[in-house]
Order: sequence, then structure tokens, then C-alpha cells
Amino acid sequence: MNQEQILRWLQRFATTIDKNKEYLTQLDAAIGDADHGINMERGLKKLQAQLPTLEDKDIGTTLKSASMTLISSIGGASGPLYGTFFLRASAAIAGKHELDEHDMLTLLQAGLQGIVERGKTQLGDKTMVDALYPAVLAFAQAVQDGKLMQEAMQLTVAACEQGMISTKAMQAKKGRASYLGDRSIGHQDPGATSLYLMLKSLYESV
Amino acid sequence: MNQEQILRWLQRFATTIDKNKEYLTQLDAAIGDADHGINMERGLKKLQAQLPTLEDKDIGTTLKSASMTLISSIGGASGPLYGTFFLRASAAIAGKHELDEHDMLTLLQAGLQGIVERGKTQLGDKTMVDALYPAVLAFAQAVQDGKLMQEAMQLTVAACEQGMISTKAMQAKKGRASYLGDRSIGHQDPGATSLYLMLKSLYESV
Amino acid sequence: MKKLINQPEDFVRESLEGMAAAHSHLIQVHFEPTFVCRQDVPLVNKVAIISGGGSGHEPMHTGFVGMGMLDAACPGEVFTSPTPDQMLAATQKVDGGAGVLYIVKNYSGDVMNFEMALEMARCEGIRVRNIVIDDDVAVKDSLYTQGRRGVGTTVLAEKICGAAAERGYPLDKLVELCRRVNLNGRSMGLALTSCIVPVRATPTFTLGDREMEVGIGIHGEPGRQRLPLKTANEIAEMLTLSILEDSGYTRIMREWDEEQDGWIDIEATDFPFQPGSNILVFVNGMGGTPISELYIIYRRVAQICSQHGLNIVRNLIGSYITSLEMEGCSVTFLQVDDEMMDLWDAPVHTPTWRWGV
Amino acid sequence: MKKLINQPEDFVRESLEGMAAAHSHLIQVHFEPTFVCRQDVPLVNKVAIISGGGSGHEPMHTGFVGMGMLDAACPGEVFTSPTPDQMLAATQKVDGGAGVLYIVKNYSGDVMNFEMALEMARCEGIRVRNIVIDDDVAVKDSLYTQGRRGVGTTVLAEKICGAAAERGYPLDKLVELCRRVNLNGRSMGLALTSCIVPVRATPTFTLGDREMEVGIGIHGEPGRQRLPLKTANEIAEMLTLSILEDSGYTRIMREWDEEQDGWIDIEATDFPFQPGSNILVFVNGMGGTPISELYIIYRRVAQICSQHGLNIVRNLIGSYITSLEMEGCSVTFLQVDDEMMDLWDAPVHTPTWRWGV
Ligand SMILES: Nc1ncnc2c1ncn2[C@@H]1O[C@H](COP(=O)(O)OP(=O)(O)O)[C@@H](O)[C@H]1O
Ligand SMILES: Nc1ncnc2c1ncn2[C@@H]1O[C@H](COP(=O)(O)OP(=O)(O)O)[C@@H](O)[C@H]1O
Ligand SMILES: [Mg+2]
Ligand SMILES: [Mg+2]
Ligand SMILES: [Mg+2]
Ligand SMILES: [Mg+2]
Repeated sequence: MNQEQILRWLQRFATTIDKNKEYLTQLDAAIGDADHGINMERGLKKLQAQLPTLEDKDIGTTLKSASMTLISSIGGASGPLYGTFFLRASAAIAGKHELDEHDMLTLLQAGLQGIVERGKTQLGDKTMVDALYPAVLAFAQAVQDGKLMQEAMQLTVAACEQGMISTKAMQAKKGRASYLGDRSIGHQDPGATSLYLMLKSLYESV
Repeated sequence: MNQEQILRWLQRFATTIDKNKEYLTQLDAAIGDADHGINMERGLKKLQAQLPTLEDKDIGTTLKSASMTLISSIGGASGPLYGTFFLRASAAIAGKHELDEHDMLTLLQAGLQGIVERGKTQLGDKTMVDALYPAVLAFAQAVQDGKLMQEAMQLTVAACEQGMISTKAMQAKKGRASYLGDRSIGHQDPGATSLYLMLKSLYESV
Repeated sequence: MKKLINQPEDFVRESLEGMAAAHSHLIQVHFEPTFVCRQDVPLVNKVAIISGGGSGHEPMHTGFVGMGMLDAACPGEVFTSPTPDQMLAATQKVDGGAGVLYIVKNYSGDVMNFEMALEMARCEGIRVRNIVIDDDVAVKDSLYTQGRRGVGTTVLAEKICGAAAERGYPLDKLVELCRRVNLNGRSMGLALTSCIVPVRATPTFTLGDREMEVGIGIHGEPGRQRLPLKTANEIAEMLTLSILEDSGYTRIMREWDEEQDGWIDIEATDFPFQPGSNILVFVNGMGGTPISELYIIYRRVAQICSQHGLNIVRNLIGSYITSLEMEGCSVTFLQVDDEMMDLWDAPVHTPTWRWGV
Repeated sequence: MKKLINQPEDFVRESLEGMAAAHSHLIQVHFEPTFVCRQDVPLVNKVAIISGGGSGHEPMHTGFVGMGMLDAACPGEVFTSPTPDQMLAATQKVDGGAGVLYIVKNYSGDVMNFEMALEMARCEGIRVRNIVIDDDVAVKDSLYTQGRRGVGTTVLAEKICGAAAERGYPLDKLVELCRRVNLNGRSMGLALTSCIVPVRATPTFTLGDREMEVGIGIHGEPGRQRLPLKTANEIAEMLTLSILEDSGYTRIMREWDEEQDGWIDIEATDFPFQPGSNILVFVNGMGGTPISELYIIYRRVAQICSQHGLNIVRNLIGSYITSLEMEGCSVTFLQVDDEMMDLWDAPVHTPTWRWGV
């Protein structure tokens, strides 16, 4: 995966969020404070505007810039989480202009680790981690199985979607939704949903 | 008209107001602040409770007591106006135990005069004066024509009703309703309506 | 109707009992008849100031009782004038021998009840004077209406005159000051929603989802005009220009004349707002509007003032003269001289305001 | 949606511009990144206090910037945490060399953003400590939730710690005090109506005409329980007893440890409310509830306190930590010692409060 594809990914992530802004906000209205779509869109619009300035950068620099933009514009819980994802990811593949499957695994694992530490989250807490964790696992398995990027990504997105859907049945233990007790059960987690959209955009860009 | 009939009047006035509380308030909602029925009922309930203590009093004393009670319990614009009506009326027939037609005319004229002075009101301002003034005029005419109490009162109430109805077409120039400009036209004045109920109760008690 | 209340009939009494429990070091709350007075009354040789009116405008007036402001407030039922017996009892309680000033808002009920109270207090040998506040520019003529209503300027007059009384102004000078504040103050208000009188339980008027009621008083009565909902900037412009473009308003004020021992009529005309003037701007919330929105209004009002060459030397932003839970705002401009500004800044200690102490 | 706003996206900025215009002698308002700070910062050798969070809770926090309270506040979008760059800019602006305390409400977003800001400020060589306020007894367990939310106690902590910083408390002592305030404070809130986030334009939740939402936070999120509407007395009882009957709550607080130069987890348990204790009672309006109703709540709360042998030594009644135009209230109890009471009474001068000066 090269720099052009990375930029395409971020571009696609931005347009997908824009299209799903209402949907994400509706999900957040059910169990949160009805702003997840708005937050994400604010951040990704900023990122989108910045993309042209990143064309001749390496991937590490690109993801670091993306991180800074997201941190300073999303706000809420998702801002530091997405920001940390990109920050750790950028550090893990610093200086690279091209990512092979192993690099991608490193990137994803570092990002996941960052979110878990920042959010003090465990699997099953009904957060974006419940979408990201199975996705990273699937990617690792695919790489171990010798799958190439495209196919590995396909499996990853499928696992991510499963993870996202699985949040429906969970009772939230982190974030605002946790205050609802078992009233959070039956609603899909907005952060898991935006995270799925992020990985889907990634898949569509390789 | 004797003390018993006066007490019956006040009693009847109280029950009529109670029955028309909602109606008066509705009228006030259209062009005022939706409390005329509530105000009047608060005052007349107090007065009603006081009636048993007045049985052996003369009419002047009775009306003076009524005045004090109404002044200290109705509030709003109608409180001082009804209070002044009874205060001046009581002074005009002080000490009497029985009222003939001339006494009654004196009483009504004094009451009217009191309201006009207190309210600085002119005929046509769309207030209770527009109901009371034609009523007093009709009573004076009836007395001049040699009519007896019952018949004179009947004519008075009819004139009062006409006066009350005539407020519909008027633009208010006093009280809260005056702030509506020509938006007050088309609505019957609440104070004129309660005043009509007062005279109707009087008629029904002679 | 959704309110934090028990029985609607108990609204006023229980709210006052809450105030009594909360502020016993500052105020006394009396019932039958109902009035709220300073803890330390009567203050010998200080002119006492009393105001009052219907309830539902809190914190006005009860929240303004205390050092440097009111000596007593007489709350009526919701949106209903209090009665003369309340005012008389308050007058007897707070009079410290230097006389009493009634600050009355121009509503027929308030005016008439305070007039009756003044007559009664005179019979008791207490010196009382009255000033009627009528600052609401929504009312254009005084000939065909009850005249301008008393709104935002009332709050400012109570603060300024309260400070003056505290400094020892004699009754005559205080009356003159209060009249001057009134003639320099103008207000205009607007509602986005109706309020609900507790004992009535339904909204006093109904407004469409995209409508607003302009030129309202403070009793939930309908205003002068119903207009399509506008932006905050347009609203701020409308209110401010109504105030600035208003030509001098002349009214006849009924005041008690001590020499004649009777009522006299005084004609008085507003002072126009001149470029270069110092003004106090008061952006007031109607009770249900959050302060964040009031700042958005203030922002535009300040811009317009600067365009018109008016110097905002003081401001007041918050919900101080309200109509229960009504959403909306009013804007008051007071042209201030140095004396008024100095009195505005003077110490105050009431349930609502405390500064300088 | 009926609000005094222009474009919904401009709500926060324009409201802050209004504050800037109104209070230029007290505060500075900065944009890109957005923060509000005292006019006179940095104050050499005074510990600076910074708070912040989503907007929509006005006057908290921006209205509390000034002498004796906050050095800076970082407002985010409505109900959305501010971002670390805002906090970092504010930190750099207000640090006077004695370090900075972040007072953070326990919401995942606020906590994480302030943590990132603290890490960044450390990189810039600025001493920063953080205290997370988590006082909301509606949340029963800390194991299966994000833990108690930070609500009413935040306002009290900002006043008390602000006064302490003004008196020259060093950072460590201030952290200890702030933690102690948090462990002695408890709150419970309730909504009668939902609020409307400007950019969303529809209510966040819908409540029936005879329903109320109990155990809410301050972001318009649904609460713990939906119940039939109750009287003010029943509501006051429910809120007060939730606070008094709550058994000691234990949480793990993540604080920055300066020696280890890293995060450490500290376990801490609430102090129970003992009969005979001195307490400060704070009855807070959610933004759309008039103060008259808050007094009705306070009335009953005070009765219950006296039945439980608690001495109310201070009280605070008003809308200070709000959710836009939401109707409803919250009750906060703070068990105070002499030091806290003395600091509560200490002078303050902010857009919202001014006393003692
Ligand atoms: N501690 C946490 N760890 C991981 N993810 C979290 C945590 N807290 C919240 N989230 C995620 O953030 C999402 C909510 O984001 P958003 O609505 O933008 O922020 P906020 O909750 O501050 O309004 C949740 O759906 C959840 O996936
Ligand atoms: N100046 C006045 N002179 C005579 N009647 C008046 C005057 N002002 C008001 N009224 C009468 O009082 C009535 C309203 O009474 P009420 O609703 O009880 O008081 P308020 O207007 O204070 O709410 C009006 O309908 C009108 O008849
Ligand atoms: Mg959210
Ligand atoms: Mg009325
Ligand atoms: Mg009335
Ligand atoms: Mg949020």
C-alpha cells in the first residue's frame, strides 16, 4: 500500500463519514449524547482539507498529521481515541513510503493498543474496540495464512462488521452509554460503527 | 331591600363567580393575563366565608366589610376597583338597615364614581365601567319613571348586559388589554363581564 | 404543565418559604399579609424602599431585598398585583422615620393597589411617595393605553435608588433620582414561548413553531405583534432599534404631593439617547432562556451601540425580571450619569446580588 | 427548535464573543484554539486552575473565570469535550511558574482530552496535575460503567480551590484539597424536558407530558430511570435520599504522579454524610427552570436535612451547571470543614459571581 492509497483511504473515510453523519448521530442519540456523527464529520472535514498538503509526504508523516488534526478537531471521547490510533500507527511505521502486509499489521496493532490504553477499555465494553479488536485479529490470521493485502483486508472488514454488530447485544461499560445500564443493550455502538467505516474505507482503497 | 337580601346578593355573587371562574379567565386570556376568574373567585370565596359574621350588621357595615375583604384578597386591577365600589357604596348608605330605590341609586352612583376615580377610566375604554355606567343610568331612569326595585333592577341588568356586550366592539384603552391595540377588538371585557354578574346577582336577590 | 411544584395554589407561598429557609441571614418572610423585608429593618433615619407586584418574575422583587437595594417586597399571586394590606404592613414594618418610597411598575393593578396603600399609610401618619416605572417602548401612545409598562428599568431603579437610600438620600432627593432613572430607561421584549400560570395549567398563548411574540410585557400576555421567528442578530437589531429610534415619550404621572396631601398629575418626557452617551445595557432572559443565548443577543446589541456612538459603560446579562419559564429576552438601555454609575457600583447584598461586601 | 441564535454552528463562538464584549475587564476570549482566561494572567507564583468541557452548561465554566476562581476555561462544542490543543494553549497562557491544576469532570471525552493535554504540557516542561470530579450518585457502580459523572460538585470545587490558589496554596496542597472536596460532594439530577442541541435541532430525547427522567447527566443524555412526574416535594425527597442513603462509593482515580512522571491509579472512597455534619446545599437549575421553582425544591431539601441532623451552613440556589434550555434540577450536597467554608466565603470576581470585592 503506497502513499497515494493512504491518501485515498483518508479521503474515502472523510466522504463516508460525511454520508453517514446523520446515522452515526442517531446511534449516539439512542445511548449517548447525539453528537458522534457531528464530531467525526468536524474532524474529517478538517483532515480532508489538509490532504492536498500531504501528497509528497511519507506515510508516517501523513498519519501523524492526520492524528494532530483529528485530536484538535473531533473533541469528545472519539477525538483522543481516533487521534491516538493514528498517532501510534504513525509511530509504528515511521518514515515508510510503502506498507506491506506486515507493516499494515504493525500499524493496526499499534493503533489498537493506543486506543485500549487511552480508553482503559476491555473487549466487551461496547466501544470501538469491539470492532477494531476482531478486525486486527483477523488481519493477523490472514497474514499468518499468507493472504495478500486485498484479501486480508476483506476478511478484516468482515470481522470488523461482525464486531460492530456484536456491540448491539452488549451492555456498555465505558463512555456515556455505560450510564444507561442495561438500557444500552439493543443499540449498536456509534464508535464501533465509525470505526467499521474507517476500515471499510481502507479496504476500498487498497 | 333589607340586610338579608344584601347578604343573599353577596352570597349569590360568590356562587356565580365560582361557576363562571373558568369563563372569566378565558376572557382574560384572550386580552389580558388569564387570571380574572381566579382573582375574583379568590376574593369572593373569602367574602363568602365572612358572610355568617355579618348577619346582624347594618347594610353600610356589611358593604364596608365586604370592601375590605375584597381589597385584601382579589389583587390585580379588579381588586382595588371592586374594593372601591363597595367602599364608596358603603359610605353612601352608612348605617342603613333597609334600602329604598333612592338609596339604591345613591349606592350605585357612589360605587361607579369610585371606580371611575380609582381607574381614571372613561366610558368606551373597554372596562367594567362600560357595563356599570349604562346600568346606573338605567336605574336612575327607572327610579325617575317611578319604577319599583324589582322592575328597576330588571331594566338595570338588561342595560348592564348591553354594556357588557358593547365592550366586544371596543378597543381597550385601560388595563392590560390596552396594550393589544386593535387586537383587543372582538373580545368581551372580563371585568365588564364579572360586573354584569354582580348586578345580575343583585337583581336575583331583590 | 411540567413544573417543580406541589399544589399549584401553594406555588407562591412555598417558593417564599424556600427563600426564607435559604436566606434567613438576609431577609424575613412574612405571611398574612405576605411581604419580604430586610432582616435589619427598620433602619432609623434611612428612607425605606418598597416594591412589589405579581409573583412569577423572580428573582424580582423578593430577590432584591437586602442591603443597598429594597427594604421590602410585596409579592402577589402569580402575575396578579399584591393587595394594599400587604403594602401597608410592609410599610409599617420598614419605616424608620425618614419616609418610604414605593417603586411601582405601570400596570393598572399595581398602580391602583399601591395608590390605595399609600393613602392608607398616610392615614397612619407615615410619609410615603411613589414613582411609577414605565419604560416599555413597545407601547407607543399613552393616550389610548394604560401607558408604557414597567419592565427592565425597574430592576435598575431598585439597585440605583437602593444604593442612594443606603447612602442617606432624603425622600425628596430619592424620588427625584428614581424619576430620572425612569426617564432615562427604555426596554423592549420578546417571547419565543408562552409561560404557564400554575393554577391555570395551560399556556397563556400559543405560538407556532416558527413564530415569536414581539413587544410583550412580563405577565405572559400577548405582545404587540406576532412575527415569523428571526435570528438572534435580527432580534437584537429589532429590540435595540425600537429603543434607539423611539421619539421622546410623554406621559402623565400620578404622584403623591406632600404639600397638598393629595394626588397630582405630573407631565414628563423621556430623555432621548444621544450619541456619545454613557449607557448601561441590560439583556434579560425571560426565565427559560439559558444565559449562553443572552450573550449572543448582547454581542449584537454591543455592535449596534458602537455603530450608534453609544458607550456601554456597564452591562447586566441574566434572567432578573422573568415570566415564569417563558423563553425569550428583553433589552433595557439606561442612559447613566456619573451619580447613577457610582450608585450602580455601590455595595449590595441581597439573595440575588452581592458585591462590594 | 426555538432559540436566540443565528447559525447553529456559530452558537459557541458567538456566545463567547458576547462574553468577551460584556466582560473585557475580567476575561480574555481566545479563538483557534478556543479558551477563556483571566485578564491578568499569568499570575506569577500562583497555581493556575483550568477547567473545561463541552459547551451548553453555561455559566459553567466560562462564567467562573476570574479572580478567586478559574484562570482559564476551555469550552468545546456543545456537549462535546474540548480538545487538547485548547487546553495546552490555555496552560501555556496562564502558567505563572507554580504549576497548573486541571479540574476535570468524569466524562470519557473530558478525561481523555485533558490527559492528552497534560502529557503535552509536561513535554513543554509545565507542571500540571489533574483531579477528576465524579460526584453523581445516580451511577451506582464504578466497575461496570465509566464511573460517576462529574456534576454539581465541580462548581463548588472550582470556587473553593480557586480561592485557595488565590491565597497561595502550592500545587500539591491544592490537589489534596480538590480531591477532598470531590470525596465530600454528591449530586443527583432530574429532567422534566429534554434540551435541543443547536446543530441537531430536535430534542435529544422525548418525554411524555407526565414523565420525568431521573438520574441524568448534563449532556441531554437519557438518565437512569423514567418515572411518572412527581411533585416538587417528592422530587426533593428522591434526590436528597439518593444522596444521603448512598453507601461509600469507591473509585480508581487516574492521576499524574510527578515523581514517577507518569500516570498512577489511586483508589479513593467517599466520605459518608454523618448526622451533625456541616453541609453546603446546592440546588441547581438545568437552564430552563425558573428560580422560583428551585426555591420550592430547596424548601423541602432543607426540611429533610434538618430531619437527618445535617446543618446547612451555606447554600447556593440557581442555574449554574446547565444543559442548555432543559427544565429540571439537580441537588448537590458538600460536606464542608472550616477550611472549605472559609474558602467558599473568600472574595470572587467573575462574570457570574462577585462577592467580597
Ligand atoms: N473509554 C473508551 N474507550 C474506547 N472507546 C470509547 C471510550 N469511551 C467512549 N468510546 C467510544 O466513543 C464513542 C462516542 O464518541 P462521541 O459521541 O464522539 O464522544 P462523546 O461520548 O464524548 O460524545 C462511543 O460510541 C465509543 O465507541
Ligand atoms: N383603569 C381601569 N379602570 C377600570 N377598570 C379597569 C381598569 N384596568 C383594568 N380594569 C378592569 O379590570 C379587568 C381585569 O381584571 P383582572 O384580570 O382581575 O386584573 P389584572 O388586569 O391586573 O390581571 C379588566 O377586564 C377591566 O374591566
Ligand atoms: Mg457522543
Ligand atoms: Mg387579569
Ligand atoms: Mg393579573
Ligand atoms: Mg459529546
